[in-house]
Amino acid sequence: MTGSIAPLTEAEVQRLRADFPILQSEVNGHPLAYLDSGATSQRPFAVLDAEREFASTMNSAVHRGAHTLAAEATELFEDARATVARFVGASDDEIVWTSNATEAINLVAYSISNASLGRGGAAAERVRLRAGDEIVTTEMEHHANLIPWQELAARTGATLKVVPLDDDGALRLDVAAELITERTRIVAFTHVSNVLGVINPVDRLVVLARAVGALVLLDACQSAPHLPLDVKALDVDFAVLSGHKMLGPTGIGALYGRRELLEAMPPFLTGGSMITTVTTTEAEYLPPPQRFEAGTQRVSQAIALAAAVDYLSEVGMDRIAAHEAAFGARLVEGLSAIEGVRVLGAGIDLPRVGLASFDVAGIHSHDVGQYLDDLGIAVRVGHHCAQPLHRRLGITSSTRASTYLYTTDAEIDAVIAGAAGAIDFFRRGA
Amino acid sequence: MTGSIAPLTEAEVQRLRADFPILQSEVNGHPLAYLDSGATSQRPFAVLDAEREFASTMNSAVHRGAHTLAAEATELFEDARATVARFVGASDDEIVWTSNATEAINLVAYSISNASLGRGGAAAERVRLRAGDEIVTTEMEHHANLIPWQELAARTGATLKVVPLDDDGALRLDVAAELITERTRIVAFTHVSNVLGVINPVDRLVVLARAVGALVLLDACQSAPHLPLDVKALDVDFAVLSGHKMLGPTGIGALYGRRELLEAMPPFLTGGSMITTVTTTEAEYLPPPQRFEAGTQRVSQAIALAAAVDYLSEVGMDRIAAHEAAFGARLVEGLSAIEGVRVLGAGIDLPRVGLASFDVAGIHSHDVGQYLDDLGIAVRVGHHCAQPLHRRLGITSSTRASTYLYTTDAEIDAVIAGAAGAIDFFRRGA
Amino acid sequence: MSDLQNLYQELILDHSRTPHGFGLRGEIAAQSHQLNPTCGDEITLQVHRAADGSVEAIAWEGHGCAISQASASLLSELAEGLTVDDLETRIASFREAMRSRGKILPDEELLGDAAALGGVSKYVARVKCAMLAWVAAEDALAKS
Amino acid sequence: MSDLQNLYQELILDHSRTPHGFGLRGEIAAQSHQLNPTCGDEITLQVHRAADGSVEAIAWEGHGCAISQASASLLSELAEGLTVDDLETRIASFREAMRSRGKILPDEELLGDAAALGGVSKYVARVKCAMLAWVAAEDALAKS
Ligand SMILES: Cc1ncc(COP(=O)(O)O)c(C=O)c1O
Ligand SMILES: Cc1ncc(COP(=O)(O)O)c(C=O)c1O
Repeated sequence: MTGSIAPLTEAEVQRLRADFPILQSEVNGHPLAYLDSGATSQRPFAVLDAEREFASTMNSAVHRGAHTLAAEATELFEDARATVARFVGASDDEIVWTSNATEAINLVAYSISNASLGRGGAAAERVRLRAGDEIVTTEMEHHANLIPWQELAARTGATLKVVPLDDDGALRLDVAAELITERTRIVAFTHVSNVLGVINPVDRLVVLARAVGALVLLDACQSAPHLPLDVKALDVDFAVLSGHKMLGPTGIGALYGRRELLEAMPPFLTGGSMITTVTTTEAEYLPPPQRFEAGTQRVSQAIALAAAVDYLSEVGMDRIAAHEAAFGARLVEGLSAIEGVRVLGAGIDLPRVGLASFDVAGIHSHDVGQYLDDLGIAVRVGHHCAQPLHRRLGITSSTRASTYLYTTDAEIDAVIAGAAGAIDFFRRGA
Repeated sequence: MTGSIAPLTEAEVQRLRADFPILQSEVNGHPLAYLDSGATSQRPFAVLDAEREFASTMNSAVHRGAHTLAAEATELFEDARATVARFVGASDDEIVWTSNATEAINLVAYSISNASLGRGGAAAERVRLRAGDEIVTTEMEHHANLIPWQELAARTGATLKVVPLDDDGALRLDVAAELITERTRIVAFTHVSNVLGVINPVDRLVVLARAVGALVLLDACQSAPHLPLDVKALDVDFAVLSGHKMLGPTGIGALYGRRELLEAMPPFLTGGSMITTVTTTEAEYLPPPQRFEAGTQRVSQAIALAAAVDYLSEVGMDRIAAHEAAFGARLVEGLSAIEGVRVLGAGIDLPRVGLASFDVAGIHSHDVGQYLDDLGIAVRVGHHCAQPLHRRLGITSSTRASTYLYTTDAEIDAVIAGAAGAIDFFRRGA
Repeated sequence: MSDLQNLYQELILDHSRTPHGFGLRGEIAAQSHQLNPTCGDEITLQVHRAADGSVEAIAWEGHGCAISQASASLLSELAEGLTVDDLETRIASFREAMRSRGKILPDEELLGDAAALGGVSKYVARVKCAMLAWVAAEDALAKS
Repeated sequence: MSDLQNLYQELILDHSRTPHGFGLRGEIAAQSHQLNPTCGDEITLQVHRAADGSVEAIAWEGHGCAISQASASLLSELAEGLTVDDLETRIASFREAMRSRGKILPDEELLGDAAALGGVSKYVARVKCAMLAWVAAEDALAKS
């Protein structure tokens, strides 16, 4: 998918690394090799400075004040929205700020649940669920894209169906075609698996959903940071992302929603700044996106996220994708070559990002991670918030290495060598 | 209430001001006089530095990783919770992080609504609502403490009752005593009014609620930043606050909940890091506070908020309260003395914080605010997210000046003189 | 003249004190209600048409700041006798100036006295106040 | 010896490979199930009592990292024949050392070979792993 685009050169990566203060750290006497960007990424000076500059010169409440600082803050805040909207191919008023991707999915689920309880009047009919209606998600999902639908089903009487995986871990699209029926109202799935690193064939699932008039929610947490993303081209109804996974701060995420759907949806969180008229008995609500942004917003975080997106755009998402695709291939290859190591989803014939999870026979992921940490290599261990996926593959946890634009060849070599070293270390004397 | 405590001296205030970079700014050719801390406060270097230091040296996912950075980040994050817990007199596990106070109130309302739909099993019985049950709030509330209860009532079939105000704007405690009955399950009210600046008699309302076994939620948004706060001494069940109003960053707030209640409540947001076991069909949830913290948390914001709380504690909340009480009295007196100016709630016989809102006969608050802004004085204009209160007082909007520990005598003089100047300016030629 | 004096010219204060076109009529007319959520200011505005289809008068009621009141008054003065097309052109021209952040001065030829509102466009937070009546007129025309 | 070698001493790796007390019994006994939510590791643990009320044996099943498996094994070895009070004292002592961030060494007299787990206490994220079986034993005792 990134065939003709040149990956970043070693010199470019070294230049980029100088922008990230944390990458200069030492951990346990070794230079930090940060291979946990799939959990949370690091922030460049451009992001840190944007936030501090805002806080030091114009910090103020937005959409509530008329004084000079408030007017400037409001403008920057809305410019940030426009920047993120452009980054994912949406219109400005189709982007709603949230705390993280998890809250974005919950927003959709709760708004639908409110509509199902009769809130939102006639307009909300489009998103109402009734007993007998079905929601479809997959066995590959992060818990954030599974539990909110379980709870929505429990609240509304709808049924949750789950697209299973094959023995390699790939989505059973053949079964999806059977599960997605006229009863299906929502199809929610991840663009890129946070465990397998594979890029799912969005179009195949969108076609199935469109054929039955179901809404599509795409979990873009692991794609927005690593691939060029165009929600209109993908033709999804909703997409969610987290700022902290794309060089931005924690505490900010975004929901993309197709304008006509956001307009049909009743509010989720309620309070200040999302209303027109409030009496003691009832409230009238603003149009989206404000309708979904109750209370004082994450102003400095939104501005910092826009700086992150500008930074990514300047490097070029296609080049970042190419850089990381090469790492993904090397991780799968290098780790699979180690005796006793099984790379999850290695057999899946799909493009991948720079992320691979592996299981070592007889050695628990916590122990592998501890050994790597001793070498200054930060990886993620555990179930990565994807217990059903791990259970399907017959394990409870795995070790995950994930890359970003600042990852070097040497770091990839180090984690592969480290995995081999861990085996020697823990098998000693056995 | 702060009788024997010495307010901050002018020299102390000047020293504190040097910690706040934004206070050195000029606006429209005048030094900034920031009298909008009631909307959002400013951040000292200690807060800005704590966040940047964290982001530059140990930024990492918490409660999910085992590598060194993740372990350090998790520790700091939980230390921050303990710091905020101590600040309000709660235990560590009684503090839940949220985006802001608005989300904290919505958390309680949605958890109750989920319980009412049968979620949470037998334990949740304590917080279940049924048709016929009543929720009581007041006409003085910020929209954040009104609309979530309207929506909860609409979702559950419960009835919302509203304690009215007298002609001065004070709570009609006599009517409250009638409205709070055996049917009342929740009583939600504000500690300090964000429009009137008065400190409500919490104990009087708590006594009424306790007598009928109702839960009490205290909106501490305008008290936590300005007064010593002890949720146990006040004997409330829930309390909410916003970090950005107490020298912290935007994007973080907190819910205090009594342990046994949080334990009884089903989750609100669902996703990663709040579960024990997840299958494709159901999830089991962690105990509080994690049960209510779904997805990647506002780690750097929590750490910054703890730095803010440490800063406030070092200055001393009792001295801050004394400093601001003096300003509150001067604002009421100085503004009331101007012909044509009506200070809202001036007649209420209750202690106040450093906040006063006023109406100028024949001149709209937007125009007053614009005039003051031209002098570099930042105040809030509009309905301050309290439309019912304004309607009760026969107006639609007002101009609000609000102080903080960094406010100077000269700024108070300037805003009073400015209000008089605005009248001359707009009455010219009339 | 300071920015503030330019924003609140005598002409504007006068219009805000004795507004033109204030008071709704009983007759049936295209009507629109608009609200500024930050401050709760509202306007209800009617476009009354003459037999030939041209705008006979704009009538309105509402409360708000000096800018919003003067703006409704100036619009109502301007609109009398215009064709619908003409009025729409002027609304578009006014909006362009208002959104220009002080870069585009209102066209006096098209907008007459309403050009005095040019100072507003530097104050982003106040543009909504100045636009309120004009958005209401546009909405009323769209409905008719 | 590096920190890592101290953490994963031979003794610990041996216990994790051939754990003591592994395998639940059919008999009725006080039992507890504990789970580490980060990694999904679990343990089910039984405290079997002798006729005089003392601990006859701890039996357990579960899966997890070397630390958690070795810790369960070492606990089970330690517990045999202790009075309930004694076992509770040792659990408290073990917890104190684990939570000390490397400041308190486990008391060898009280904890025997389990003192080899002392290295864990420097790794805050791993303390849960080492504590899992001990918390389960405490919970089982509380239930009996
Ligand atoms: C009394 C009161 N309650 C609630 C809020 C809502 O706080 P936030 O917007 O930070 O959620 C505010 C501030 O806006 C307030 O003053
Ligand atoms: C695929 C996927 N979905 C959802 C999430 C949840 O994101 P957050 O924790 O930022 O809400 C993550 C990351 O943890 C993820 O990788």
